[in-house]
Amino acid sequence: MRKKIGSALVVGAGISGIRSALDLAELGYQVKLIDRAPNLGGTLTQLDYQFPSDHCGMCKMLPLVERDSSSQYCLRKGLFHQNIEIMLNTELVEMEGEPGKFEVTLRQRPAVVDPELCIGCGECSRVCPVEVADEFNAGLAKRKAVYLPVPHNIPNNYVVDLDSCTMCGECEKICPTGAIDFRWEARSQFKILVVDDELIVRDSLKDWLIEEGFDVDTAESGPAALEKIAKQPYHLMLLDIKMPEMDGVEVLQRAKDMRPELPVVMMTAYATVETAVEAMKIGALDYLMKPFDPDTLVPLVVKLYENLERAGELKMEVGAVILAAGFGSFDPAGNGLNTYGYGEIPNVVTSIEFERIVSASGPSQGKLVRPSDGKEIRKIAWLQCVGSRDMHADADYCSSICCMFSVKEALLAKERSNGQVEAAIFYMDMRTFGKDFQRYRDEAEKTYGVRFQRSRVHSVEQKELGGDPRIVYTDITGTGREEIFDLVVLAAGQRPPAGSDVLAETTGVELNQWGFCQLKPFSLSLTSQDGVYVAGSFSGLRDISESVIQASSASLRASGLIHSKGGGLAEASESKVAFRDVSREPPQVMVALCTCGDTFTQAVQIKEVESFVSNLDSVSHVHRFGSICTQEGWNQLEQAMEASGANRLLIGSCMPYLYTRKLRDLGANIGLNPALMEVVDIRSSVFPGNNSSQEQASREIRLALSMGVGKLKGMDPSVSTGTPIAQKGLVVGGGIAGMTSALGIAEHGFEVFLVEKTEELGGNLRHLYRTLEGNSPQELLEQTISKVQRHPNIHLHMNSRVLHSHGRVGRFITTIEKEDGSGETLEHGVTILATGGKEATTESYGYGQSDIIVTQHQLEEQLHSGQIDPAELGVVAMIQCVDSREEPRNYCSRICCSSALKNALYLKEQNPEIDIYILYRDIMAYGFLETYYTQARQAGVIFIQYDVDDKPKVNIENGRVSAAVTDPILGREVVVETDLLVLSTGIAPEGQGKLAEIFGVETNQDGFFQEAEYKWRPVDFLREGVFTCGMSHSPRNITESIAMAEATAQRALRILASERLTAGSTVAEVRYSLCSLCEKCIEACPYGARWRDEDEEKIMVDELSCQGCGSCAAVCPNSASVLRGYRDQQIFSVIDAALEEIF
Amino acid sequence: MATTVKIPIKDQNLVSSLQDFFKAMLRDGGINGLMVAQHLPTKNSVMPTLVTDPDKLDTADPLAPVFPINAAKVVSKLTRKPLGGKVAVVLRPCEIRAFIELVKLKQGRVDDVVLIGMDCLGAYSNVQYPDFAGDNGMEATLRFYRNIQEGKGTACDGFDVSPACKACEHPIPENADVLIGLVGVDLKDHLLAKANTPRGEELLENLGLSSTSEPEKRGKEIEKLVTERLSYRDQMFVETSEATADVGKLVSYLGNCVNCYNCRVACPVCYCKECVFLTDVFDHEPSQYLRWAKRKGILKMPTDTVFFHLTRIAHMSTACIGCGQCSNACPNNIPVMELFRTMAHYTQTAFDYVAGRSLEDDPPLSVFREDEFQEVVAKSH
Amino acid sequence: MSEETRELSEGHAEEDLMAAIRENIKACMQCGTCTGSCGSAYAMDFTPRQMWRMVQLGMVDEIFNSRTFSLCSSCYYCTLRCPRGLPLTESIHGLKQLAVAKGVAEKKGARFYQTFLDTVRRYGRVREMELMARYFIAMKSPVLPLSFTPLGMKLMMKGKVSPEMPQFFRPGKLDGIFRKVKELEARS
Amino acid sequence: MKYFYYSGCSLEGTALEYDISTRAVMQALGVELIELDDWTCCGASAAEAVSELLSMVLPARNLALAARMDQDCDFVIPCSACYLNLRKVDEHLDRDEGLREKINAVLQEEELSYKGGIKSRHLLDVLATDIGAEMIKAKVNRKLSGLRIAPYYGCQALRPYGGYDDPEEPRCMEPLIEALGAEVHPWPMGAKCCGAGLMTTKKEIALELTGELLKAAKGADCIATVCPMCQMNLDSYQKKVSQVKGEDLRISVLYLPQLIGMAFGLNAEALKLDLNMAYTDSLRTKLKN
Repeated sequence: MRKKIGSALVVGAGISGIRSALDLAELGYQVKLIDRAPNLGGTLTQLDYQFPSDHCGMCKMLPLVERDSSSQYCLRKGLFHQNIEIMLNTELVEMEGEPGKFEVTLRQRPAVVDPELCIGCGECSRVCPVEVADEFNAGLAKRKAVYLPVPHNIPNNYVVDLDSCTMCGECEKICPTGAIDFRWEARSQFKILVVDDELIVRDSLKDWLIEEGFDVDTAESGPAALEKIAKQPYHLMLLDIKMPEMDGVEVLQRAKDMRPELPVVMMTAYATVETAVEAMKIGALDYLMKPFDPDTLVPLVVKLYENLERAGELKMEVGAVILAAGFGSFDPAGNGLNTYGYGEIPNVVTSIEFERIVSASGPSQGKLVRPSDGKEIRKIAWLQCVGSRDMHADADYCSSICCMFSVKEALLAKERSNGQVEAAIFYMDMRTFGKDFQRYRDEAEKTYGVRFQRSRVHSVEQKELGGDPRIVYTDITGTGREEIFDLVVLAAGQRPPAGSDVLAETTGVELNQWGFCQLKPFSLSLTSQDGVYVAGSFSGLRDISESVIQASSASLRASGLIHSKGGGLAEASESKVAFRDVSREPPQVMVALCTCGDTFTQAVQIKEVESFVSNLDSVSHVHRFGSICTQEGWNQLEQAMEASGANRLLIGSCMPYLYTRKLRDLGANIGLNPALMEVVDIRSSVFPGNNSSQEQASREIRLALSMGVGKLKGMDPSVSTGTPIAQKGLVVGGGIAGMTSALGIAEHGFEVFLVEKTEELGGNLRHLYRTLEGNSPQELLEQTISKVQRHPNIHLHMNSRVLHSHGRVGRFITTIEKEDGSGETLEHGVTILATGGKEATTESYGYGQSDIIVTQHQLEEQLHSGQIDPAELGVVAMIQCVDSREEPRNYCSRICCSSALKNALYLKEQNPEIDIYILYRDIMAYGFLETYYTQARQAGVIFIQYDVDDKPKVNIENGRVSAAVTDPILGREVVVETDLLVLSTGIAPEGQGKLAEIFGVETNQDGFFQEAEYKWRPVDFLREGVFTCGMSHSPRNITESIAMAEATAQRALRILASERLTAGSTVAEVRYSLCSLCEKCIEACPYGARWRDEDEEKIMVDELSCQGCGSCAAVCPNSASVLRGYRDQQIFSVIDAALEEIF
Repeated sequence: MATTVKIPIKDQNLVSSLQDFFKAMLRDGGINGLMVAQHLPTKNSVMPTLVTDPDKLDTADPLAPVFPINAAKVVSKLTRKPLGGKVAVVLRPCEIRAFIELVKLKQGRVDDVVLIGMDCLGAYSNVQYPDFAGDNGMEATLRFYRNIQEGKGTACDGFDVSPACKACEHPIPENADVLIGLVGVDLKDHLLAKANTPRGEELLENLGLSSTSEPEKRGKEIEKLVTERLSYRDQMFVETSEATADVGKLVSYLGNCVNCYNCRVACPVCYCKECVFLTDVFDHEPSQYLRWAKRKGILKMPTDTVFFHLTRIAHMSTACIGCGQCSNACPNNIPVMELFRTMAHYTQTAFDYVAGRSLEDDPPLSVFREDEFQEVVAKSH
Repeated sequence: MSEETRELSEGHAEEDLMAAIRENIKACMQCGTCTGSCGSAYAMDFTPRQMWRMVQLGMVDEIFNSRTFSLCSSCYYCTLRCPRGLPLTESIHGLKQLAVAKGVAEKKGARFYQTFLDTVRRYGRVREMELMARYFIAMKSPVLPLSFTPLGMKLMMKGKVSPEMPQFFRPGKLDGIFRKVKELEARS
Repeated sequence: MKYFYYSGCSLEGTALEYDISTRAVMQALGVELIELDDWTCCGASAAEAVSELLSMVLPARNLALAARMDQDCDFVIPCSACYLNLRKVDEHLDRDEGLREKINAVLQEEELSYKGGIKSRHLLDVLATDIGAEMIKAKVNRKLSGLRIAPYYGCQALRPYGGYDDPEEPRCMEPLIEALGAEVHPWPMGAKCCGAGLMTTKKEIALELTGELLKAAKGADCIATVCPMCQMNLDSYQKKVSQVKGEDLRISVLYLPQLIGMAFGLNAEALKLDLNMAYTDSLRTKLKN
């Protein structure tokens, strides 16, 4: 594997941050992944179920090749990758330098609990006297000040929330491993100067603070204080404002002149609060309000101390920065217009809170009961657009995800209650603009009976005080209705993440008018600041699929920058660590027991355990170590292992997950495959509160150890050498997506074949002249084509089509045919299919019967060519969703509403006198497109909603065209005599089927390419090494296609970047002598990693595609298919060991 | 509509009339061979034979109430790869169903065979049949059917068909290409031959047989037969479940097992090239036996007997077609069939699957449905 | 009713006012929040949402044939709640102005407003009793006063209204202002 | 503390007791009210139904009068409609330069001018925000113990120009009521409409709306109001509403300053309690005890 230099910083460890970090890490960059929160995962930690599968599936983001470099368990529980360093509780506070070479300063909040020592026993939390609302459960439950941020994390250590901690020290006292350390002794090094003219204040403050262990000095006046400051440095000054002689503000100014770094806190009475605020503007850190009360003052000072002294600052150099800061959520009670009674009326909750209610890890363990009174929930209303599409909430935008989020929640509720719950969604437009969203929604309505009520609900009331929430709304006919619900769920919209303004200032990125990160035209990842990229919802709320795409787009851009600055992938290969071949040696296990100081030896009969273990089959050595979690202990272990000559290592300690990285290093140091090392937990049995007897504990420990030995003993010691990779890419399709993919790969120094069937590059983009945002597609096209044509790494094959392809990831052999019939064979390691889509044609609404009935595309063309002159138009009507969003083409084409808005706004701009009517079903103005919908209405465009069961009727008579539609609001027919009728026919697939056959990939029922997994692997095919982007995958706009293309390039580079790819140590293999060729394993393999070789008459396994899930081994009746590392004999040994102790 | 023709019965001899039919088929049916059970020169044995010469069908007797092996296994051998010709195979319903399972498991192909199924009224066990048949097997077959026609059922001369047959609810080979009907047919006059598929029609069309339709009473008689068998079967399920209700009972149920693996060899759907129990997986370290013995102070030998049966149930119960060959093969009279059928009933019901019904049904374990077995794969973390 | 007040309302260019109202509510997205918030909607022949739609579609006659806008009590709920932040109550006032100007306003409401303003013009302030008396005269309805009699009696008994009409200022107190307003509005 | 005081027409007539009690309470609290001798009607809801400009000019004239006095203080306005009209002027002036010119062109007739900048505040806002429950509590010498008061805010004190309280779920009167030693009647109707001017023009609707309010007030001893229009609709039509609704909906309705005054120990005369249309005997009795 090539060793790359270069590193990147990823800010925010939610889905997007993790995806970006993994992308870069997989390419070999060192990644620093930071998050302000004490846990990984962002919002997703709170969500158990993702639509459309209603499962999680986050683990599918984990590396599929080179798997051993990363953790392979649930991503919601934790993440490990050898190239990623995760820093939690950490913020980016400073950034200097230039793209490719930034110096960043990271500040980590003090960790009172040492994660290396915390064993997660929970004693601390038990004794903690503080109770506050639990963020994880969206405030529906309580937690302590020392708590587990996410209950399912691995390793899961406790953290202290200093903001609510009272520093009583109870937890520190009870902690069995000494993991909690408030470091009282360090306080004596912390010098505080108290400045006040009143003796009583000086004295009492001094007393209180000395009692807390601080070093306190006092001064009775400003000049006295300044004198002291001049003599020696202080760590903190508490400064009174109102003093005779020289007032506090002046003292502050002078002190700051002398010692600019000195933190100063003003002390003020009520009357001078304004002065205190002023003082903060000239450098005071904070202010304290008199009169003081030790119970409030002391924790304040302690908190200051913790933040000042204990917060670690780290400066480091990174080539690029990715901002994946996530999003905030609209607080329905927060803007003074609490029309929904959130926080006032019981049983009005937000979507996230509902998510916690149905979560098995939530406050009601997933039972559908109300958090307020435990009553069973039978009738739920979801209110859409809370804080979205609402000028009062300063949100002329759509939050994009809430519609599907609510549908998903409604289905979850239905499922949880066996269909008993009545679910109603109140909405304005149901924005089902993503792939397969429309069918999901339809299924929710038709199969599961979710009620979709088109009505914006303005407020929630109570039947009586404290009673069930009542909703008063107007249905489409104008009839006022009133309904009582058990629970009202507010689909609270997106807001920029907290602290985004500071982050923007620090990094120099511009924000848009609503405070989200401003993107550059035609990009979903470029910010106004070179070298700083954005991923995920920080630039506007996105669903998982799009966040994942965008994150990969950002990592491609970041990688491209680092690469162009000479970091990158071009560095010389670093030879892979060669592991000792122990396959011919009998298993010899060294068992290392960590006694955790003395605590362990006291709790169990260690001698007895030791002798038991040494009598186990294959155990050659047993050693005791004081604490292997320390560097010293670890060194001892390493030496002992080396000296022993053993070829297996079993460590008995606490927290097995902590050792993944250490074992890798150990393996490299002593030349032993880390797959032959195992860590078992022998510590939980003797946790305090476990209450097990010494005998019982010893037995559990014996059991754990003998199971570990059993597993190691049968471990296959052979070492995989890896598969050579053809380091070239093939991109099929020369539209904007294909060209972007090709450039992404080429710019990283790899060759790409770009195959285009026509004689021109550009695809659909050739016919687009404007975007809704006012950018020029033609300019983009020209620039891109020129880059593609000039790039030495891109080999263009125009007028060519793919005939045939075989091979697999790492090495495909593809034959293409030119127009003249000549052929050529290309060898490549990855394949990207970017063949695009086309505007659908139609026979509806009189299309083809009149020249003045055109498609949106034709309208744009004819406006461009001058064939249509806006000045001559009096009335224009547009019909949306032509043949779309109903079977058989039951999907939303996503771009037609924006096209209609774009063309309507253009027409209005050219000729404001035109009357424009847009007949629509739901306006899909998702995200910031909403503002153009507003603009269109402001420009006077009239929007009339129609129902799919009552479509507009087009009448053509004597060359005159009119459209009749029922206006649902007035309940009567409106007839529009129009000079031009524009049909939004949407996007249809174009030839995906044939290519799918050639490359062995799938298409969906609509004929678009079928990705491996909509949310987590949106650009991958199930078939490893083949990717898809652009409209051949699903309808999307230019920018979205480009982002997706960048993501495919990123995914492709991960494979191309290595000369050889190594499979994970846990992969399946076939024992041919036993195999009956029943092919059950082929059917069972979820990764398409198996096939039958007809010539050899064998079942083959693609080691790179195999993810070691073991489905094949499970389905094979006679163990002809086995999983390395989990052979039957091993498992039998483990079971035997377990049974031996139990029976 | 399916072609239905009469196979005339001459001289009230079912067996020889059928032989004539097969001879005609081999001559004019466009096939290269015919596989059918024949009485062998060796006394009293009835075995499948692959015949290419019509003159070698004089002892063919697929109606003989015995099937020493489930012939699906041999059909699988014939069809694993292209055969180089087309062969008609005459099978019992359970053999056809086993073969369909094997095809799904890629152990055979239907391309080169025409399946001829016969209504099956059951068979005697391998041990009993020689005593029943005596010296003249073909005569014994006629005796067996006379007995049935006289309304005396399958019990004849103190013998009766095996429990597996009594519990078999699939006496009619609905999924054969050509079905030879006995139930509800006037056997004094003719047998029924019905083509269910184009392939079957092709076979029948040149034989010059007069067409007919299924007699009305056939449906009713089939229903009656199936009802009887279902009631026997369900009673068997109850008894077997009771007899194996806990680990202790199961251990004693299988107590006589000697690890001979005959049941596995006889099982038509046990298709592994080599059973896992014969591989290194069960090649325990000698010291392991001692450790096991130590655990309770005593270890029954040979080990892995119950484990063997449980494993076979785990692997094969979704494919079990209930032919009863396992019990037939057991030297120690363990009611293996009863146990397998009972378990198979539960597993197949759970997956809404009927083994051997159709090639269209995907085997349960090859299909993953996210919404099944929520009680097992409950979505909790 | 004085001619001056009447002229004042006719001074508008009606089309301008209608255009202004249409401009005001252009950004409406027909969500229905206004209707749902309106305490009087149940009594209206067209709901507020329908009326805004009619404004968009230019259905002027139907708007002024309806009694919808005359039922507005100016509670401002719709203005408060409209997610587009449209000045709906103000627009209703606009429609009322138009109705008065067109002379199509329901007699009762329009007369009341004009009588009221006439009082203001003359005296600067309003004395409810005088207002009522003038209003009843303006309505030329002999029956209407009866429906207010109980209240009037009650008020009178409480001494809150006196039959006499104290003069705060000289009559014609705000003549100048009213004239100027009229002048300016005619110009625009 | 001092404020310009704009009483408005109603407080000279039907709501005289509101005016008198407001003045009494303010005096007791040591708040100075500066009178404008030449004030004129704000246009009420009539001006805006007739002329947009007139509806601006009429209130602006009063602001101009205050501006002329050159005092650095806000307006305090007890009448919600007047409050809305006066405040509207500043809200529009800020946004519309043309309007500012027009208004001033008209005001020029009386040699007045107004550039904006004087804050128009509702009496409730001043009581709740500037004075506050603490200060009121300090003056209470006759606690209204055992009294259950339903706080009624009405529309225009809150909407469209609020800022000092939630326009949907107002709460600011509650601490004041509690400061008086009384108890708050919890009801969801505090911000609902009483029908306002519809009582004159569309009586049946106004009666319906008032009826809903009075029904929800059951259980309270008294409704506290801060608007003469609300007061009149709530107190003067109780008999009629009871007939329409078919139940006895009679209840005391008092102005908030009257209630404050009672707790301050001011006598009935000082608070003009005799002018109230709905001051029930049961409440009288309760207060005596």
